[in-house]
Amino acid sequence: MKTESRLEKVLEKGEFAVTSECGPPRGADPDLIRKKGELLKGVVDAVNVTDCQTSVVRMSSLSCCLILKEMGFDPIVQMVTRDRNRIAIQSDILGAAALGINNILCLSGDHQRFGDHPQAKNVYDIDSIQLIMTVKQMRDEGKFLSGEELTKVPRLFIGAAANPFADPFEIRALRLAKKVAAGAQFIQTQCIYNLKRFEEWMHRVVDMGLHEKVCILAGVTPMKSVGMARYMKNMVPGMDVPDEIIERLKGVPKEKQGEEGIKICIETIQRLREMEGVRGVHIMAIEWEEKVREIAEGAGLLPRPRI
Amino acid sequence: MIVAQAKPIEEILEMIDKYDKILLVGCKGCVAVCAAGGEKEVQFLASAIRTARKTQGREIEIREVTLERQCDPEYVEQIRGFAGDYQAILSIACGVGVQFMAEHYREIPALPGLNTSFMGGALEQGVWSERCQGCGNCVLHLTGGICPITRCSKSLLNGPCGGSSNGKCEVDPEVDCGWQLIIERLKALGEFESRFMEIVPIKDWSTSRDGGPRKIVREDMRQ
Amino acid sequence: MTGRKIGAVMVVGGGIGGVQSALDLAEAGYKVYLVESSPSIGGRMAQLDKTFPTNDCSMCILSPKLVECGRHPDIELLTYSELLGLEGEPGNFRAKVLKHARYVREDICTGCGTCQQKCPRRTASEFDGELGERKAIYVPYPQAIPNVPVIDKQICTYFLKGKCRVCEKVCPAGAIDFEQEDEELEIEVGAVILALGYETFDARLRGEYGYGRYKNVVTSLEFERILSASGPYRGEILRPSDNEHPRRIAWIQCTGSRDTSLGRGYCSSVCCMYAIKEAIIAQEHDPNLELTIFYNDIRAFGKGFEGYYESAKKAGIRFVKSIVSDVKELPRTKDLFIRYVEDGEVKEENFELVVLSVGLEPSEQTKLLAKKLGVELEPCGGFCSTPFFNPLSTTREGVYVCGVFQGPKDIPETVMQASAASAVASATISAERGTMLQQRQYLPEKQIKGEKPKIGVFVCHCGINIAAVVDVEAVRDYARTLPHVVWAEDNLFTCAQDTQERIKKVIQEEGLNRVVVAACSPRTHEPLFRQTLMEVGLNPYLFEMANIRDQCSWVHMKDKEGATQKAKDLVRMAVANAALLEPLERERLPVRKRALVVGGGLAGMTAALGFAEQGFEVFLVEREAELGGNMRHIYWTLSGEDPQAFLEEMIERVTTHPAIQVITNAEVVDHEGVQGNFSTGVMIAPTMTYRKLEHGVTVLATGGEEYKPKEYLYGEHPAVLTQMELEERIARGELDLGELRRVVMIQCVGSRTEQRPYCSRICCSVAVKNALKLKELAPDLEIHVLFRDIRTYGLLEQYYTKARERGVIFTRYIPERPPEVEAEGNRLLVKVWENTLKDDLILEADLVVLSTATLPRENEELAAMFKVQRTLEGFYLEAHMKLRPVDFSSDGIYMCGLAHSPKLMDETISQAQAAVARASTLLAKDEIEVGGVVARVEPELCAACLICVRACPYGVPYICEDGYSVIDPAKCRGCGNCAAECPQKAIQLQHYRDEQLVAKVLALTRGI
Amino acid sequence: MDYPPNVKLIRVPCSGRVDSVHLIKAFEEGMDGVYVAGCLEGECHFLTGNLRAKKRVEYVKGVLTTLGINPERLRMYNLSAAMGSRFVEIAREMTEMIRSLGPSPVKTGAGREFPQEQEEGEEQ
Repeated sequence: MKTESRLEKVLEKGEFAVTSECGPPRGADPDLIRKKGELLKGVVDAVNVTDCQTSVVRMSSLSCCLILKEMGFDPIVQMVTRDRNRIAIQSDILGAAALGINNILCLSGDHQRFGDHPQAKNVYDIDSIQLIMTVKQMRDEGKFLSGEELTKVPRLFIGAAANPFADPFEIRALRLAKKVAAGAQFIQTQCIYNLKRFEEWMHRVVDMGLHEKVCILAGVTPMKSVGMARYMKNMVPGMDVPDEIIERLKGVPKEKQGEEGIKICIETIQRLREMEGVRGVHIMAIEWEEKVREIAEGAGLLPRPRI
Repeated sequence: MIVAQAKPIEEILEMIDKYDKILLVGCKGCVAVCAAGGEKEVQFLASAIRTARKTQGREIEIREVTLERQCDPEYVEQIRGFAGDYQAILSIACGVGVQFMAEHYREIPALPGLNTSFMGGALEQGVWSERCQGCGNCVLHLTGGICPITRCSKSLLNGPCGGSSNGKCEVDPEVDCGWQLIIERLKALGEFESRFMEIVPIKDWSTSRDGGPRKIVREDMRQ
Repeated sequence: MTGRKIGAVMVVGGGIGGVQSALDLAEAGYKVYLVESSPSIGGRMAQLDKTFPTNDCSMCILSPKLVECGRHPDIELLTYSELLGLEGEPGNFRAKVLKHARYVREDICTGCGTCQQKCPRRTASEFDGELGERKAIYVPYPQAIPNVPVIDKQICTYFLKGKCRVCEKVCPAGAIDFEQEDEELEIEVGAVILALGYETFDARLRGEYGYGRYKNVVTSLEFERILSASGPYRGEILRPSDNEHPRRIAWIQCTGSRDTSLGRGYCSSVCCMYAIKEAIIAQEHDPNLELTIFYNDIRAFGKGFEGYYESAKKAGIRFVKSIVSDVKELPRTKDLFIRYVEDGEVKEENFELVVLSVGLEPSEQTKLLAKKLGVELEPCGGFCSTPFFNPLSTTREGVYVCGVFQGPKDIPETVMQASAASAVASATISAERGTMLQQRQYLPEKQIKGEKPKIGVFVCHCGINIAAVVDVEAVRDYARTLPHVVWAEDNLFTCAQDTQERIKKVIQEEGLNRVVVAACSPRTHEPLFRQTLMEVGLNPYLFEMANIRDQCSWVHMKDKEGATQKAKDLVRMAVANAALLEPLERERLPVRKRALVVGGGLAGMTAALGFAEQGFEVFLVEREAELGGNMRHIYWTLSGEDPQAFLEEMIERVTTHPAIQVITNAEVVDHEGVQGNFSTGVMIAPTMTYRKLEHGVTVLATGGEEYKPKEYLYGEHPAVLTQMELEERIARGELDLGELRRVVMIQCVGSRTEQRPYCSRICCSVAVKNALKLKELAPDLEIHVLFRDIRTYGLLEQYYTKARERGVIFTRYIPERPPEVEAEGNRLLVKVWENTLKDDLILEADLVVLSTATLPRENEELAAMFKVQRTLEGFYLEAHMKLRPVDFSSDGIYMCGLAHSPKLMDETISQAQAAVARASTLLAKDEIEVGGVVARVEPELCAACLICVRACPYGVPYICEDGYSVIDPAKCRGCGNCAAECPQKAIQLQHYRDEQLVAKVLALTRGI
Repeated sequence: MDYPPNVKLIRVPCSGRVDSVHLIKAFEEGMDGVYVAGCLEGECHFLTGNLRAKKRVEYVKGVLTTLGINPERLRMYNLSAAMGSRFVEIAREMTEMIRSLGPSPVKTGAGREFPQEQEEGEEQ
């Protein structure tokens, strides 16, 4: 089923898509999200809104999506299975569709252990793949998980995440296949620093023909400093930062490291663009949204096509 | 077995602060096996409580008993003769035992001396690890005999999340990634190809605790 | 020989050597006659205060052995007796023994001591080095065995003047018999062991030291008595002239040793160590003493000795390398004025007491007896002649020797040889094993179940060891007030044999069912008392000791009141525990009469042959392809034997003996079981075949190896060799002796260093041996030996003398400035600091020979497998340094050879034979008792949790089919770890049950 | 070789026989100090008994802390049978330490002698 998703349309046209993300504020101020939105205007085809990322409480993804929608964006609502059982999830899916949200990214979510409420009880009634199936079943079959019919189907472009760098490596492409089989239409990957490893993964994906069944948007995140690079390498599970990146950042004075990070990011996008099966790029400039434009520009992704 | 561990003694002392005559009841079942609630722990805890009270200049009388099990009424009834002589029953059984005490001796407060932790087994002397959550609907035949519900921090049923790193879980580098274990095991069994790609459908949790307090009735045995 | 053989051995001499031989023989199934010329057994060791290097109380560790000897049904004590002659042939001798009249009937005397008290006639006590007194009727010392007095006819008023007979009047038993006459006995024995011991050098012969003229010059043996708590000064260090505390004490070494002018060209081997020990003990008595030892070389060559010597130096004991030329008494003060030469300078010093470290020598009577028996003596010192490779045999077949009579040696070596002699002596009559034994008489075990505890308490004075500090009577009276105590008494020596009789009597008369002895350490004395209980039918575990000596009187000397109170506390705790004691069951297990010997060198082969000759089967397991070990590289000995010929013959005997299975190319890979029932797995190359060997005892003879040095250009310059390499080259004719002008030997390479703080014992004599060999082959060759102390102990000293006579140049170096070796083309330059000349000596050498350390062969894994302990240096650690020198502390496992410590070949042979003797005491038994202090599971309580299974260091517990833990009492070692961890308290370690340990705490805190 | 007579010994075949219950009982009974004397590490006659004893001592020290009793009153020492002077040293050291701490609060009933704050090292 075709949706109203701009992202879907861009991809359909065979354009190299650009997405980015907005982290919602830790407060009830809508202007903060609007401010972030301003920075991305005309730069992206769609924008993700994270769902209490790293298990830290923030404004709900759906609410922020609505604010961005009002600003003319095509938001992607992110939904984790950590905090909602199947009842809440289905209810939110209906709500999102009703509010004109066209995209959903299905995630299991970070464990709450390292969030701001480690004492919380998690839910995990269903997992991310089952969430994809849920959206697909509601949209394409018009049925709730219980099998009962629903009155108006939620027309959502279904996305999922993939981490080519997590272990065990050999199942990573297979897991993507599972997500595709479950109904994922676009994939946003974990941020890529190790191009070699990513290429390897992409080869497998292409070999399996998955790139034809799903649109893969490669994730990138600019490094602000060598400190950030080290942190990502050592502290973030499933993140693969090669030593060359660290060395390269170390090679420039501190005040120039951000600039160098952006340079690396741009080069990465250029390389990714060359790869078979890569259909777009997902730029996650964490708390650095003002640089997304510079990166897109640098990578020659602007202006964005009109739909 | 049910694995439990001693509550911090301060907490127990606070719980029994207003009493000066208590019955300390151990259990020879699971908690004895996991060295939390057997006869030895009864003796140790009783002595520790008396020691603490002596430092406060207050005597306490503690009767020490260890029952065969605290989860069977017949055993629980074995203290009937003298339970009434005490102001409280401090049970160092699992939560089941404490509740059975409470149910059988309605007029005496039943206090927990342990924190009941999980169902698991011993990895080695002094190390116990969780293996089962009692979901009531076992899928181990699908997952190489390793439980994704218990062993995966997110109870994922369709493979590891992106936080799996070097075989360890994102939650704790000491914790094995359950899915890594499952994958290795499936491969060893030659079942990986057939099992892994199959999407496991959404689980029916109604047999689990989510379905409300559970009960098993064997009509053929019932009297 | 075709004649009938007799399963009995006569041991002549009742010192520690004779006692050990007697015990080993009797335990191995032979009847023993122990002949001792003095009134009681115990010998010299009984006179000593403490022993080096562990500072154990000599009498205390000896006494249990004496009692055991005294009460053993198969040992017949013939004290106050002498062997007159021997007729017949090996295997069947007739020994004539003269038993002197004691004038006291041994069968009637109760040892009450009244006669000694009342006897009016006094004389100097020989036992106390004539510093104290005894009576005409006397027992030499309180723990003497037998505890039957003897009347000294030479001074007895009745015998001299025809009247008195006070003793007869006061003897309650009527045991005095003035009519008694000397008796001549004829005894049939299969073999004879001479353990004739020694007497000390008569210091009067060194007139310049003034012994005999100056009261404050004493011999070292007299000083032992001065130190002893039971000695003439009751353990206070006083000097004879005025009974004042001396402040400055000097020891003069080598008095009557290493002195050819006095016909004593040998080293007495023990004096350096006993002098150091006496100094250390004296310092413990009074830290302010100024102690000086004048020595020639410090010969600290035994196991643990070098460390002991070092600790003495650290403790501030002064060592002066000098020969004292004379001692003069200052007439007014009776202090002593010593003149000596140090570093070429004459020095003078005053001392308040001088101790002469007198040498050891066979007595005139010993030499006389040897002559009568046709036993040849060494020209040097008159010690018994023995073949080098058969150090326990005399020149008369069937007559064996051990101890100092064979050559000067210390207690452990005497004990080793004594055991060894018992092995070789009995080997010839092993077919007669068990034919002359008496069954030990035990009353049937009394059932005490259901009886209330009836406890008897025996409080020991230990002479004055306890009584001088603790009010023993008060403790006794207090014991009477304790619950369940129905009897309490005090004894002068509770361990004495007569007290054992008394305890038995009290048990029977008072119906005791528990016994508490408040005395010394259970470690040394518990077996003795348990035996006593068994003899009257009480289970041996109904016994408890309160250690009011080591834990009380000895350590609270300055607080008598506190000590007495503590003794009461300890007795109260013991009584509380005793009330809870239960009889423990023991199980009988058959013994596998087969030995496993690991290591096929000289030690292992000797042991294997020893077992075979005893009639036991042997597995001899060797890691390498051929037997022989280090001995393959030894080509001559100091005394001129041919080791290679001997080795060849020995290998032939070992490999062809029907009782020996030689397994070469084999590695031990596993081991399990308990004494009497071991099983050991070996992997045999090259096929890697696994074989399980089942055996009753194990001997570890895994050997040692020469240290390959990193020092002195070894391995870099071709002319730097080790002694073993030198020997090999000479033997193979690979050395062009004509080309050599100067050879320099360097001693202590890798020994006595920080890394390896022990002395390797053999290197000095090996250097002397090879120096003499070189001199023999090339008399003009110049040989230098650079040394720290030359340690040619015992009769080896002769060869050191000989080497000097042949022109070998010995130069001392000091460890702070060791020699340096430099290469200059083909030549070597050796530089050594000469401390007397205060200058460097530079020697151009054609050959530098390093006397390197002896290391234990890699044995860490093996030790772990057999669960035996090792010293820090990696040598095997014996159960007791002094009295159990070949036993491991794990039962049924024994050691010998270089793996125990460095030693010469004859010493290795002795030790291997000793291991055979010790192991044979076990193999001779058909079954052994196991159990006793073991963990017991109460199945009802067991939760089958497996915690015990995991906690046991030996993997003994298992969960049985019925779902509870089972602990096999035959395998349990009794550590109690399982009991401590059992979450259900279902396991109790017998004899150390929770209830008992808690009872002790309660008794301590709550009083009665 | 002298030490204060207030030290009394309870003999066990191996320090590994000593159970946490024995240790806590001794304190319950009002002992001012308790120490376990085991073989040198690596030289346990029963292989590992002394290491187990050490862990139990550590555990009970933790419990004493929560009970308000100074954990220094309980110690583990390792020495060999040949180390008589070390034994004396330990007996003196222990006695002096107890003297400085004063009588056990079990006997005085004077409440915690050991402040709560110092429990930080404790897990959870």
